[in-house]
Amino acid sequence: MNTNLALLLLLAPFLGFLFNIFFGKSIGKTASGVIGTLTVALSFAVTLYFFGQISVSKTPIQIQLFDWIQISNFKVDFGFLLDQLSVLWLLFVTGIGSLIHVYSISYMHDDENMHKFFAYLNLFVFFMITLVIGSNLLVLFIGWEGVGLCSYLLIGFWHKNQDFNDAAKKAFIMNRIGDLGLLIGIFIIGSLFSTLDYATLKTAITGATNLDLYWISIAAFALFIGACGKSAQIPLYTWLPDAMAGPTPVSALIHAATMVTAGIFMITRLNYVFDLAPDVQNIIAIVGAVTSLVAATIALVQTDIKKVLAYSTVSQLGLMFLALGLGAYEVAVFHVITHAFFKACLFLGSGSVIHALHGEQDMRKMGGLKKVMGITFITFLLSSLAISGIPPFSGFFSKDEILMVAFEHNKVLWFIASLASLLTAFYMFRLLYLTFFKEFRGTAEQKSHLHESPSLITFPLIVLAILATVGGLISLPTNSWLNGYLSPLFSKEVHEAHHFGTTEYALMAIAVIAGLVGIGVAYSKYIKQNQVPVEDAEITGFSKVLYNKYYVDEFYNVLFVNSINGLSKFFRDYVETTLSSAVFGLEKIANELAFQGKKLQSGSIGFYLFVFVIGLCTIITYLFLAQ
Amino acid sequence: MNNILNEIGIENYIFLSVILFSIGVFGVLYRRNAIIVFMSIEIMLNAVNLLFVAFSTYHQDAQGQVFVFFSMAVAAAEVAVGLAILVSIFRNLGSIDINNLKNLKG
Amino acid sequence: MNTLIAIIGLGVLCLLFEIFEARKAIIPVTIIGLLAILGLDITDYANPQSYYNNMIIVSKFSAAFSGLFIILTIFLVTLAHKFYQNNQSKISDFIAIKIFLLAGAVAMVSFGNLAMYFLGIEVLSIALYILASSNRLSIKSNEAGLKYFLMGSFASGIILFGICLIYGAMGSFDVTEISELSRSAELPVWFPIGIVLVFIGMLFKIAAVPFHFWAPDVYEGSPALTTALMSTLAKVVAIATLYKLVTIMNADLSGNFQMMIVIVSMASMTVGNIMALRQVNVKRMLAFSGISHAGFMLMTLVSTANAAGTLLYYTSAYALAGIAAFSVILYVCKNNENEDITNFHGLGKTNPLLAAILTAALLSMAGIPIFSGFFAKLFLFNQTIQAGFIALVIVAVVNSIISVGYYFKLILAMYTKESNEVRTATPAVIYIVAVVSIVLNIALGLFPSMVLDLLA
Amino acid sequence: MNVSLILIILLVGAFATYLAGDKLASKVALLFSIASLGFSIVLLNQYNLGENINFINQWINQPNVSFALNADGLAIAMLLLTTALTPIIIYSSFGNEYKNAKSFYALILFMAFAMCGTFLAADGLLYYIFWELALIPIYFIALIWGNGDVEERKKAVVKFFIYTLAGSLFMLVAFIYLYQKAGSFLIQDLYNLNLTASEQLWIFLAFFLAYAIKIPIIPFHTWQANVYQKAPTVGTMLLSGIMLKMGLYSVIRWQLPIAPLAAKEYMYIFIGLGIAGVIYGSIVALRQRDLKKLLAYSSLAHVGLIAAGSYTLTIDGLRGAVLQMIAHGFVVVGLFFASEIIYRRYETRVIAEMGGIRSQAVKFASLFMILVLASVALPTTFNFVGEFTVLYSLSQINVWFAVLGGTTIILGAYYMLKMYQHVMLGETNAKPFADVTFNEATTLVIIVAVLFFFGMYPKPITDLITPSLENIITQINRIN
Repeated sequence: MNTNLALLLLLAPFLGFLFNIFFGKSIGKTASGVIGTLTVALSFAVTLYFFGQISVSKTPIQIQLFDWIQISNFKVDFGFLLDQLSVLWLLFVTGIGSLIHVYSISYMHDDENMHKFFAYLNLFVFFMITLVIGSNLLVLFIGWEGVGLCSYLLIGFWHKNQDFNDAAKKAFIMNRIGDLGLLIGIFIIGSLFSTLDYATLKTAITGATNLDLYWISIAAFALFIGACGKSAQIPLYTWLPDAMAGPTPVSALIHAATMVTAGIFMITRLNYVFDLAPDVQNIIAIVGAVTSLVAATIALVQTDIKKVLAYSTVSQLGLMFLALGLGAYEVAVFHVITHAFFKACLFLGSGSVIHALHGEQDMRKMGGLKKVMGITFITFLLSSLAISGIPPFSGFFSKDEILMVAFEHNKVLWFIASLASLLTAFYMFRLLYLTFFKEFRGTAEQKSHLHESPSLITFPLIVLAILATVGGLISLPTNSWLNGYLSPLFSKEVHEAHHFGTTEYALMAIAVIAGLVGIGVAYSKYIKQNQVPVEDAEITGFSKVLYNKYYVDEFYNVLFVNSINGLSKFFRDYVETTLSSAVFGLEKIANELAFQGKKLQSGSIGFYLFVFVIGLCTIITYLFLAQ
Repeated sequence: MNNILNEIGIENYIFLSVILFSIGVFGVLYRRNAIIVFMSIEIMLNAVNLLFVAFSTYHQDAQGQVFVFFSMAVAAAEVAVGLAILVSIFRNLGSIDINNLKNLKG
Repeated sequence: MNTLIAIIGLGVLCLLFEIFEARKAIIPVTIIGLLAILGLDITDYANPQSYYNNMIIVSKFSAAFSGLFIILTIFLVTLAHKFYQNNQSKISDFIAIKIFLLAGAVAMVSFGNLAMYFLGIEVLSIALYILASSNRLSIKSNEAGLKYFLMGSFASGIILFGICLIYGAMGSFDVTEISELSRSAELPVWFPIGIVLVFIGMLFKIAAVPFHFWAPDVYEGSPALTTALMSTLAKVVAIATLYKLVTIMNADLSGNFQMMIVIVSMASMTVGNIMALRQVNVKRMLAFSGISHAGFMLMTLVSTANAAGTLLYYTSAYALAGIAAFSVILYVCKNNENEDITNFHGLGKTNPLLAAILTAALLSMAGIPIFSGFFAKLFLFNQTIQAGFIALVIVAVVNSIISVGYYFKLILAMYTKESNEVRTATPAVIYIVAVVSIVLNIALGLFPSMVLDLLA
Repeated sequence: MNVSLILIILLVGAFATYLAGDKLASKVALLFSIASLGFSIVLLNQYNLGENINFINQWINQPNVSFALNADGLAIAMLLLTTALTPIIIYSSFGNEYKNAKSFYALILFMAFAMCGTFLAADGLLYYIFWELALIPIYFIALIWGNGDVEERKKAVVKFFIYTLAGSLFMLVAFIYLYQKAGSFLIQDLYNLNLTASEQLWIFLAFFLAYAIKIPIIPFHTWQANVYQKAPTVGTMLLSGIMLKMGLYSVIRWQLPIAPLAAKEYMYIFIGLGIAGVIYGSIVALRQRDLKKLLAYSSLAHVGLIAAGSYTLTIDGLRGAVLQMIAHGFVVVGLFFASEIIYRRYETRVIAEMGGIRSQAVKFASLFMILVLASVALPTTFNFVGEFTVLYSLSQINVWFAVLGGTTIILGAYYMLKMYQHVMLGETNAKPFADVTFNEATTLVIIVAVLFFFGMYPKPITDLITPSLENIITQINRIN
C-alpha cells in the first residue's frame, strides 16, 4: 500500500512529463498545462495522506525497491524514506509546486512551447521528490543532479537567446562543482561507515564510539561544498542571479522555494554527521552570515526587479545556513518554509507585474501600479512585510529565532544577521515603492495596456500571501509545533522554546525596530524625496561596485574561465603539435638516414668491392688478430 | 720422403699465394678496364690453384689437384659468360670502362 | 640424388625440344617434369642416404629445401610463359638455364664434399649472370649482369681461397671427415680463416651488409622475372647453404663468431629497411627488403640447435610472398620499362584481386598475423630469445616496425591514388601463380606445423 | 555449442557479405551481426546455467600454441558489447552510400570477428593474433572510405597503424619471453608463473606500451584525434566504441594478473597517467573546432578515467572500469552518430558552422541532449554507475585522486554543454535541418534505452562480471 502510494507520489509528475513531451503539442496548451498541474496536485494529495500517517504514527516509512549499485564493502539500493522531514519538504514542494503550475497555465500561455515548459516543470517536481524521499545519499544525488538538469533546461528555456543559454550553462556547471564536493563526501562516508543509507548511517554514528573525527569533518566539509553549490552560498552563489533569465514561475519554484533549499535539506538530513564536525559548523555559520550580508548589500542598488528578489533569496538562504551552522536545524527548516511562502509569492507577484508590462523588468520604468493591480499589490505588500520580519507575519518568527540563536552563540554573527535583515527591509520596500507607488514611468503604449492579471495568476498569489501571513503559527516561540514534530530527527536535544526573559524580548524589539528603520529609510528616500534610481551610466562610487556585484563575476571569469580556455588553446596549439611531431621526428630521422644512404649506393663497382674487402678485413681482424 | 716442399716449407707457398691473391684483389679494386679486372680475378683464382697444388703435395693426396681442374673449368666458364656480357656492353656503350657503368644507383 | 639427375635430364630435354621445334610444349612439359621431380624428392626425403662416396648426401634437410626450390622453380617457370612470349626463340635457353640453376641449387644443399659445393655454387652463379644480362639490348640489364658477374666471381675467388685453406688444414674435402677432424685438438690457424672466408663468400651471396651493395643495382637492372628468381630462389638457396655449412662443419661458433653474426644481421636488417624507405623503384625496394630479410634469416645461425625447421619455414614464407608480389609486379610493369611505384596507382580499383594479393604479400613480409610471415618472425624471435640474444630481437622488432613504412607506401599507392592508365586483360597464369602462392602462404600461416615438423 | 561458433558466424558473415554484392551487402551484414548478437545471448544463458562453453584445441606443437577460447563473465560482457554495437553501427550506416559497399561491410564484420577473438582468446599468441588482425580492417576502412584530404588521411592512418603496431610488437616479445618461462602461451600457465620483480617490470612496461597506445593513455594519444576525424563515422564508432575497450580489457585480463608486483609497485604512476589524461583530454576538448575531434578528446578523457580505475587493482576499480567501458561504448557511438546526422545535412563537422538546430529538429535535439547528459554521467544513466564506482575506487586509494579524477564531472559538463550550445542552440539556422529519419531515430533510441535501463538496473551486468573480476583480483594478490 505505502509502496504503491509512494510510487504514485513519485511517478505522477514523471508520467505528466512523458505525456507532455510526447503528446503535449497535439492536445493543445491549456490541456497540457492542466495535465501537468493535476499530476503535481495528485502528488500533493498523496503527500497529505502520508503527512497524516506520519504525524500520527511518528514512525518513518522505509521502502526498498531494488538493488542499484554494488560496491565492494556495501551496496546501494533504490529505496524511499518517508519521515517527518521528507514529508514536510514534500508538502511545500508539491503544494507550492501545484500553485505555480496553476499560475504558469496563464503566465506561459503565449509561449509556443508551453507543453515543453510544463513537461520540464513536471520533470523538476519528479526529481525534487526523488531528492527528498530518497532513502540514501545516492538516490538523493539522483534528485540533486536531476533538479540541476531541470534548472538548466528551464533557465535556457528560451534557447534562441545565447545569453540565456550561457546563464543556464553557468548554473549547471557551478552546481556541478558543488556536486563533486557532495560526491567526495559520499565517498568518504561510504568508506567510513560502509553504508549510504540514512537510517543505518544514523545508528552507525550514534551507536559507534571512537569515530574517525578527522575524516568525518572532511566529509562534512565536502558535503557543505555541495550544499553551497545548490543553495547559492559564497563562493558558488553567482549563478543564481543569472538564473533569473528563466521564466518567472521557474524562478519562483526552483530558484526561490524548492531547489535552492536542497542544501539545507541535505545538511538537516545529515545533522548527526555535522554535529560531529564543530569546525565545519563554524565555517557554515560564518559563510551563511557573510553571504546574507553581501547579497543584501548587492540587492540594495539593483534595478531589475527579479535581480533584487534573487539576491534577497541568496541573503535569506545565508540566514538559513547561519542557523544550520549554529546547530539550530529546526529553525533553519522553519525559515525555509516561511521563505518558501513569501518568496514564492514575491516572485509570482513580480511575474504578474512583468506580465502586465509585457516583459519589462526594470523598476525605473515602473511605478504607480497599485491603482491598476490591486490584488498583486496587496499580496506583494504582505509578503514584503513578512520578509522584512514585521510581526505578526511569518517571516518575523522564523528570522527572529535565527537571530536569537545567533545571539546565544556569537554576537558578531548576530550583528551581521541583524544588519542583513535591516537591509532586507530596506530593499524590499524600495522595490515595493518603486513598483507600485507614485506615477507610472513606462511608455504610454505600456500604460494603455496596464491591467490586473487574470484569476489564474492572482489565485496562487492570494493563497501564498495568506500562508506568508499566518505561516508563523507552525512554530510560535512559546509552543512550537514544528520543533516537536521534527524532534525525532535530531540526535542532540532540540533546545526548546526559550524561556522568555528580557534578553529575548529585547532582541525581538531590536529586530522589529531594525525592520521598521529599513522601511522608514526606504519611505523617506523613495516616497518623500521620490527619488528614482539613476541610469546605469551615472552610477558612481561604492554603489557602482555594488551595482556590479563587487565584480565577482568578472573576477571568476579572469581567474577560472579565461585561464582554462587559455590553457586549452595552449594545449591544442602547442602541446598537441609538439607531441605528435615528436612521433613524426623519428620518421624524419629515418628518412634522412635513407637519403644519406642513397649517396653511398653510388653505383661504382670499384667502391662496392672496396667496401667488400674492407668488411672482409675487419671481420678477419676482429676474429683472429683482435685477441 | 724428401720432396722440395718440405725444404721450402709450406708456409712460403701460402705467403706466395696470398701475395698473388692480394695482387689480384688490388687489381680488381684499382683497374677501370673490365678486361684487366677479369685478368686480376684470374690471378686470384690461379693463386688459389697454386696453393691447392701445394697443399695436395703437402698432404700426399690427389684430391687437391683434381680440384684445381674443377676450378679451372669453372673459371673458364665464368670468363666465357663474362666476355659475352662485355661484348654486349661494348655493343651498347662502345666502352668497357666500368666507371661508366653507373646508371644503376641510389 | 635421383632428384639431381632428373633435374639435369629435364634441362637437357628442354634444349632438345628447341632442336625439335616444339617450343609450345616446353613450359607444360617442364612443369609436369618438375612436379614429377618433386615426387622424386619426396621419396628422397623418405630415405636419406649418401651417394658417390659422400659426394652427395641426401638428408631430410637437403630434401626438404630441394622441395622448396623445386616448387619455387615451378612458379617461376610458369610465369616465364608470359614473360618470354615476345621473344619465343630464347625461351628454351632461358627455361633450360633455370633448370640447370635449380640443379646447382639442389647440389648446394645436398653436397657432401666441398668440390660438389663449389660446383653447385658456380653453376648457380653463372646461370644467374646469364639471366641477369639476358636482356641484351638494355644497358641496364647489361650493367646489372656485369656488376653481378664481377662481384660474384670475386666472391667465388674468396670462397675458393677459403676452401683451399680448409683443405690445407684438413687434407680432405669431405665435410664429414672435416667435421670429425675439426673436433680433434690443435688445428692450423688457417682452418678457421678458411671457414670465415667461405662464410663471407656466402654472406655476399645472401646480400648481407656490408657485402650487399650489388643487390639493389642487380635487382633493378635485371629483367623482372630474373629479379623474382634472385630475390626468392637464389636468396633461399644461399641462406640454406650457409646454414648447412655452419652446422655441418660445426665451425666453432666461438663467442666472437656469434657476435659477428649478430652484428652482421643487425646491420643487414637495419640498413636494408632504412634504405628501402626512400626507394621509388619497386624492384629496388624489394631488393633492400630482401637485404633486411637476409638479416632476419641470419638470426637462425646464432642458435643452430634446431633452427633448421624455423629457417625452412621462414624461407618458404618469404619466398612465397615474394613470388606472389613479383607475379603482380610482372603484370603491372609488363607494358612499361620501369617499375616505379607510380605504375601501381589505382590498382585497387582497376584490379582488386591482384591488389589484394600484393597487399597480402606485403603484409606477410611485414609480419602481420595470419600470414605466414608473422609466424616465421615469431618462431625466429622465440628461438633467438631462447638462445639469449634479447637485444638482437629488440633490434629485429624495431626493424619490422620500420619495414611497415615502405611496405605500406606501395599499398597506399594502390588504394588511395587514382589510376593513370587503362589495364590490359590479365593473363591467366599470373592469376594462377599469384593466387596459389598467396594461398600457400596463408595455409602455412594457419598450419605452421605442416612445415615446421619436416625438420623438427 | 561453444564460443568458437560466434567467430565462425562473423567470419562466414564477412565472406557472405562480400559475395552478396554491393546492393545487398549492408542487409546481409546486418543479418549476420544480429545473428551473432542472438547467439551471444544464447551463450550468456548457457554460461549462467553453468555449462562449459569454452573451446580449446592444440594448434601448433612446437612452439606450443593452442587455439583456446575462454568465456568467463568478463569476456561474455565484452562479447555482448561488441555483438550489440556491431548491428547498431551497421544499421546506423544505412543512411550513407558507400562505394564498393561489399568490401566495406565485409571489413566491418571481419573487424568484429577479430575483436570478439581478442576478448575470448585464452592463449597469449592467439590473443596477439586477433589483436593485430583487428588493426587491418580499420586501417582500410579509415584509408579508403575516410573523409578529408587524401594525403592528410594517409598520414594520419599510417601513423596510427605503425604506432599501434610498434606498441604491440613489444607485447609480442614479452609474450615470447613469458613462453620461455612457462612453456606454453595458455593464460592459466602465464598466471601461474613466478617472475622476479624486475622481470615483471619489463613485461609490464612492454604490455603497457601496447595498451597505452591503443587505449590511448597520454602521452601516447597523438594518433587518436586525427584518425577519428579522418575515418568514416562508422570506423570512428568501431574504434572508439569497441576497439579502445580491447586495450582496457587487456589491461585487466593480461597485464595486471601477469605482472601484479609491478602493477602494485608503480600503481600511483599509472593511476596518475590515467587521471592526467582525464584533465588533459577535457581541457583540450574545450577549444576544438571540429565536432569529431572534440568527441575524440572527450573519449580520451573518459578512457583515462577507466584506465585509472583498472590500475587501482581493487574490485571496485575493475568493476567500475568494465561498467564504464560498456557505458562509454554505447554513448560514444551515439554521439558520433549524432555528429554524422548533422554531417549528412550540413556537410560539415566545424562547430562554428552549426547552431540553431534545436528549433528545427526537436526530436534530434532531445536525443542528442540525452546523449550529452549520459556522457557527462548524469545519474540514472549507465555512465553514472560506472563513473561513480571508478571514482569511489580512486577515493579508496587516495581521496585526491577522486578529486582530480572527479574534475571530469565539471570539465566534462563544461565542454559538452558548450558544444551542445554552439551546435544546437541559438537563433534558428538559415540552412534547413530535417529532423531525424526513422532509421536515425531508432538507432539513437535503442542506444538511449540501453543507457537508461542499465543506468537504473546495472545488476545483471554487475552479477555477470563480478565473479571473474574477483578471480582476477585473487590472481593479482597471489603470493609471489
